[in-house]
Amino acid sequence: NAAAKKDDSATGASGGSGKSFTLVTPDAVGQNEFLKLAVTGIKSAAKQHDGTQKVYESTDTASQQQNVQAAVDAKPDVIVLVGFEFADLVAQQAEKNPGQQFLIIDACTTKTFKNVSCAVFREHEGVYLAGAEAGLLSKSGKVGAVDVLDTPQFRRYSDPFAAGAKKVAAKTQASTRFVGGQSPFDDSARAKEQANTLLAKGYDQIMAAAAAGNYGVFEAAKAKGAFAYGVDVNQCASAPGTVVDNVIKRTDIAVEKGIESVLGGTTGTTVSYGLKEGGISLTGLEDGVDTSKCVIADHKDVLTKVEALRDQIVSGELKVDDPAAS
Amino acid sequence: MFLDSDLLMSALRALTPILLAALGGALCERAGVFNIGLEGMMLMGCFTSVATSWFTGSPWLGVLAAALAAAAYSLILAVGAVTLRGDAVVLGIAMNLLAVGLTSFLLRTVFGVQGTFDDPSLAGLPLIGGFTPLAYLSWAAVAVAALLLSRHVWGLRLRGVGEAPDAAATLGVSPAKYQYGAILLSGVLCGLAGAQLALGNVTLFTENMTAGRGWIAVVAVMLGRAAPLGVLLAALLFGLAEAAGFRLQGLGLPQQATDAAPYVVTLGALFLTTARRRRRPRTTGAVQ
Amino acid sequence: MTRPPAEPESGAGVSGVAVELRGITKRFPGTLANDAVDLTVRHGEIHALMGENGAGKSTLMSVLYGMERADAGSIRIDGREVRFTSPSDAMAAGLGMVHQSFKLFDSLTVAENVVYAAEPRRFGLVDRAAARRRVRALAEEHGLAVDPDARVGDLPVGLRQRVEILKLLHRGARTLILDEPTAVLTPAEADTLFGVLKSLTAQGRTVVLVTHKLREVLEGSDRVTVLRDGRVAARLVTSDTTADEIAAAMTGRAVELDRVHAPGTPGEAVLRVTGFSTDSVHDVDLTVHAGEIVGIAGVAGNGQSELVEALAGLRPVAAGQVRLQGDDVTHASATERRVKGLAYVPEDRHAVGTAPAASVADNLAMGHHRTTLSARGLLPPAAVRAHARRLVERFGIKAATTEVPASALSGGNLQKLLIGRELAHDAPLLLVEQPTRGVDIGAIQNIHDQLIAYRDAGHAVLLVSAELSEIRGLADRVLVMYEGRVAASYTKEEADERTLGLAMAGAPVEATDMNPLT
Amino acid sequence: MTRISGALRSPLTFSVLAGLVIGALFLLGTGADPVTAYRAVVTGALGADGIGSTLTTGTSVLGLALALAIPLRAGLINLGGDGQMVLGGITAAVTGLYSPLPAPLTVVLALLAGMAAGAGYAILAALCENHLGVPLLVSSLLLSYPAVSLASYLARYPLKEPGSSLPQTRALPDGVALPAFGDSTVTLGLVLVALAAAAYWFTDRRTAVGYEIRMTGLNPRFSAYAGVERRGLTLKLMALSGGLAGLVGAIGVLSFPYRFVDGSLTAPGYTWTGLTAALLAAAAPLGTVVAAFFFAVLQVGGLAMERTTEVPRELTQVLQAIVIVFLAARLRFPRRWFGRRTRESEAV
Ligand SMILES: Nc1ncnc2c1ncn2[C@@H]1O[C@H](COP(=O)(O)OP(=O)(O)OP(=O)(O)O)[C@@H](O)[C@H]1O
Ligand SMILES: Nc1ncnc2c1ncn2[C@@H]1O[C@H](COP(=O)(O)OP(=O)(O)OP(=O)(O)O)[C@@H](O)[C@H]1O
Ligand SMILES: [Mg+2]
Ligand SMILES: [Mg+2]
Repeated sequence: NAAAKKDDSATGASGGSGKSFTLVTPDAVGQNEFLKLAVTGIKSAAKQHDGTQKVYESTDTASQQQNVQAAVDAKPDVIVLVGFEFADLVAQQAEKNPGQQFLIIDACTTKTFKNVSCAVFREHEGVYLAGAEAGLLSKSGKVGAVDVLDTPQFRRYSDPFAAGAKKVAAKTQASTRFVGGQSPFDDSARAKEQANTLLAKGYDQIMAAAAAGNYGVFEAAKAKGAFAYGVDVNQCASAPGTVVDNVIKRTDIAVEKGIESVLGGTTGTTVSYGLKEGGISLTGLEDGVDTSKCVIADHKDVLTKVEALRDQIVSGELKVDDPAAS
Repeated sequence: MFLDSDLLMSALRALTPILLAALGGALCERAGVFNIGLEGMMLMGCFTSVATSWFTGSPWLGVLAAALAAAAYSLILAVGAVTLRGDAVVLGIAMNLLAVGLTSFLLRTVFGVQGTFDDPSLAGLPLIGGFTPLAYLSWAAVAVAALLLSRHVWGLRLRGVGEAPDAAATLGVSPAKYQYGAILLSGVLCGLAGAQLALGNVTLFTENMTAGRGWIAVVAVMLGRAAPLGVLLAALLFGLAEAAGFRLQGLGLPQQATDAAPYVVTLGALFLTTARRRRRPRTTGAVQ
Repeated sequence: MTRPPAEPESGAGVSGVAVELRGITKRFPGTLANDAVDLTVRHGEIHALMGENGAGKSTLMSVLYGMERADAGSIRIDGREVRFTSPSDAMAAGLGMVHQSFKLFDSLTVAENVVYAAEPRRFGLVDRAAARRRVRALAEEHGLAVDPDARVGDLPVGLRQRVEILKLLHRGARTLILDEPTAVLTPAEADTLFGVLKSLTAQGRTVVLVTHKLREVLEGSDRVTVLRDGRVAARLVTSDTTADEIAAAMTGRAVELDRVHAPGTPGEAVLRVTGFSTDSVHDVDLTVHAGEIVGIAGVAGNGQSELVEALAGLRPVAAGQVRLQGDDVTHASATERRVKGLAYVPEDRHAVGTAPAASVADNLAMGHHRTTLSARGLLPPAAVRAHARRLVERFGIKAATTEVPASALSGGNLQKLLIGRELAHDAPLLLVEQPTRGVDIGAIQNIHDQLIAYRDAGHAVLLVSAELSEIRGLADRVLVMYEGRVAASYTKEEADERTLGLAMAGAPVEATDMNPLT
Repeated sequence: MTRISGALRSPLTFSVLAGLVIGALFLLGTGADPVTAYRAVVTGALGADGIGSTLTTGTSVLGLALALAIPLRAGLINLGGDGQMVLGGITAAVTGLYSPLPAPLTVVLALLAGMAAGAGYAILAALCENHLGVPLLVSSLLLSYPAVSLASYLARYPLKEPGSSLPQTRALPDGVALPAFGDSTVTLGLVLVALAAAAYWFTDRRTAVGYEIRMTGLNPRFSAYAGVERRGLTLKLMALSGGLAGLVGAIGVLSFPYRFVDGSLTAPGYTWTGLTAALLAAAAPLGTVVAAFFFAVLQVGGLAMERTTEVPRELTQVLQAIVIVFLAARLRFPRRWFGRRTRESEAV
């Protein structure tokens, strides 16, 4: 976002505290809601600390490597990296540059380093609740998910969805499709076709974890009068009447809080964000449901049951299986 | 039976952009121009259709603009290969690269976003009986192209130009003119293919969203021996393989296997057809 | 003759001028192809245009037919001045041209070829039925029988030429230009062609005939214009001239028309072929001895090329045996045969015999690159250059340097390069195809002398040529191929042109006097 | 002197300059300063901070450029570089993970195994052309996809790193890695690729085989007439080509992060960049090296330019394509790339 970036450097130039932060993304930010939130997070951190920030967008492993190197060379106070792609890279750089503070969002290095702080999410908790909504709303008793790829990380968006639905309606059937193909993160046409194969079999609630392909999933669901669930931010406005709810992942909070604690001297720790910490949530469980354009706003009864489940998870009474932990 | 008709629907949707582009490729092939720039022309169509539809609010203007823009883009091949006698293959590869760079660059400078441009208020093509009007157009185009090539004066001359340009020239038929015509038409068809992909199959633009479909179209031209009906069958084969692949995923096959399926099926079909063809040599057709 | 004679008063007793060219000048970079050429062709005559290679005949016809623009000069058709910018203009003015290499679409039918670019239409579509009817009607009218639905690619050469003529007739051409139409025909086919041309002129049409064959001109034409170096060298009335006079006009000196070389002295058999068959050659037996040139005559497409290519190891063998210097090489690869002692000058010097984009030096190295020029797989560039300089000198190849691309050489020089390279192998057996096709007379004599010298050095030569005079001049024995078989075999004395011509046409061996061209 | 003026007037110089000028117009159109942008590219790629990245990227680009140039020299286009490279990578990973040998020997074994896998797969494409009549261009391209899928499957299931969210294999054992220069990302891989380039140059200029390959590229019927056996040559050249692509894959796996990460070999598009470099140089050895380095500079410098000047890096991609378009209009290539197709279009 060239235009937006110019503003950033303008505010950056006026920043006075001398604190500087660099965000490196694994992919182009574009309309990737998850990365957009991370950008929001680093901007507000810069504002809070009256400092400057830069965003380096990567597109592949080679550019990730070069961007991290460039960030390290510039020696900002904190380098924030979003995505599990960076685990190996950060481990390598942290060892070489013990004076540099790193913050990884959504992943962590296998070894712990004094200068690497991590923030991870328990998306599966939120997805589980969305699954419960789906189980309660499904007429056909079939709920499905469309994931980008068959990886443990993406399985977090499908397996708990099925588990949540089965929790509230034991006989629910569940199935998952993967977009795949030559550009799995961008191929909305394939995502749409994958959703269609589920819809054709009578699945009427679809969890959409297809990155840019989500719009394809929504289009497919809308055409068949079925329902879909978004991720990361409120996607209901993309397809009002079709998107039931969203699994919100507050990357911005993780970035802000992470920077805060690194500057406060707490480093080398891993913070996990789930329902309890407010890092994961559903649009339906937040304020402003009624103006969210989400379908769930019309199903207060469902929300009541889901709130009960959430409380059980928060209290630790109910434990959601994490597919990525195996 | 519901499942089967749905498989066919899914295959037909998947094949529409490929079919349109491949028809363009077939026309070029018949005119003696090897066009592997289909992917790039299609991508230009994708971007232009989305940009135009967004700024004018009319998907139809988007379709029109896509056809024009891709046709204009195809002039690179026409001028480079026909007028300047450059190598069509190198030009095609360069056009594919240029289109990726250019559309991504424009995406950032025009829309200020990177990766994907999507907006609920972006107007897509309407569906009639589950298909966009462009899908119906693509089927009609097969029939028209078949008739054109086999029976029409223009088609006869085009085939002559493709086979023996100097012979056509001695009869007062300018090979360059017909080749320009075929290339520009392939541009229009690829533009439509792009519009179908970006405003029909989905309603958004993503960098490199053609994702190899133009290459599949090139293969379809070969497989279908540059005949419209053959191209249709080849595209259908590919569409069915892809749609069936989606279904097989439902049966628990790993995603990687279903990803590879269409290519393996296409390769197999190529083996069979070329093996048969080799027994009876032909003077025309994409495959020697 | 120092200057062109004035336009002769009378032709073959016809009046009116069909085509009149005045002062046509056409310059190509480095060449003045036509230099103020005047040409007058009268209604109803067969007008022969003669000249050596590069004299400017094709260029003049290209100008007349609208394919090239003259730098100066004017064209009148039926007395009206015209200015053609494309062949269509010429066609509209009633001209039609059959090119030396046929301009046909192999995959299309006869009818489609005939009506191409002048199609009968119905609702914008090609009216195929009408096209077929048209072809049948024209064929009947002019005695040019051919199946309108046959694919042109499947037709023999003679029929293809009919298709070319039908094309012109379909367009209503009143003046037909034919560029070397008989180069690929058997004498009998040529005969038929002249019959057709005569009947066309009898109907009032006009024919301009470009040819190298003196006898055809003497038998078949009414008047002759001879070009030399882009200028008109002579205008002759056929009935008042002789072959010697025309030849002298073409070359500017007296020419020994049928040079006969001394016979060779055959030694041991170098090549012995028995029961040899490929997909288009059947059961061929032949032997070539050291110190002997064996000629193979035949109309193009009767298996000569395929035979030679198979002998060179470039085509699969179906049956039979090939012995080279006593060793069985039936299934040896091309390289193995070369190592055993075979060199080969192929027919197509541009597409097969050279890589036009590669340098002269690289072209001269081919075949030598694994033997004399290299050691242990290394090929030092210096050795390649030295080798090239040697051959350029020895064979008088005109090239700016040995590093210029071969495409910069003229056709004659390219042929010298090719023949020089192969002769330099000093191989016991040389296969030569069409060694002088498209080469001018000076170069022809040079090449012929080289081949004779090679033979006299004790090598065996197998020569394939469509030029009967070349075969008769060089060969010690002549084989005639017809439909893939050796149809006849003659000694040098027996091989007169008529006998060969008949055998090439597949006629039974007894003689007839029907051929007007003998 | 004439050599210099000749080089200046060559189509290559013209194309590069034309590309830069058009790129500058683009920049002006978007309100950026071309001089600043181009300076950012150059300093970003060749400055002290960038040269390491440029050489690392250059290793892969040059490796693939050579892989594609070698068959191209004989007029054969291999579009299957991705598949061959990825198979080379995954094979190296398997070897690295399971080899019982000591680490240094395992590295050698992994490199060899990677090359063998790439070569074997490329041979498959050659067999398709030789015996099944599917043009190499198409057979190599189509075969590439299943290979990428297979490697992806192996990385995600049998070889996957337990607990990782990334589709990647387990990390190679300690020491199973190509030695790097200092603490840069540049490894011995660069040396291997440079050696391959030198070998290619030597073969092309000074050996009989190299001569035969060049002549085949210029006129395949000519070399066949002189006894060069085309099928055999296709097979050998494709084996070499695939072997080199496999080597690049193996180098990728044996360098940081010392494992096979699904997609990481193919995503940067080295295959296309390599192919364009080879095409740009008409597959001539030195030209290919220069072109590959030029593209590596553009790629790395483009990213640096985006970091420092707000100009989107896509500009460098546009630049690259424009150079090729201009050059293609002047360049003539061997006739028999696609059977009779090219001949027909050339005959026009
Ligand atoms: N397109 C061209 N460019 C340059 N020179 C040409 C061109 N065409 C012909 N020439 C030259 O013009 C001269 C006349 O050529 P032309 O083809 O008319 O000869 P010709 O008498 O038809 O010979 P042939 O008997 O070989 O057919 C030759 O010297 C030839 O090299
Ligand atoms: N299109 C052209 N452009 C430039 N030069 C040409 C062209 N065509 C022919 N020439 C030149 O004209 C000369 C003769 O060409 P032509 O094609 O007539 O050769 P040829 O008849 O096979 O051989 P030769 O003229 O030696 O008997 C050559 O020097 C050739 O380079
Ligand atoms: Mg000539
Ligand atoms: Mg001529």
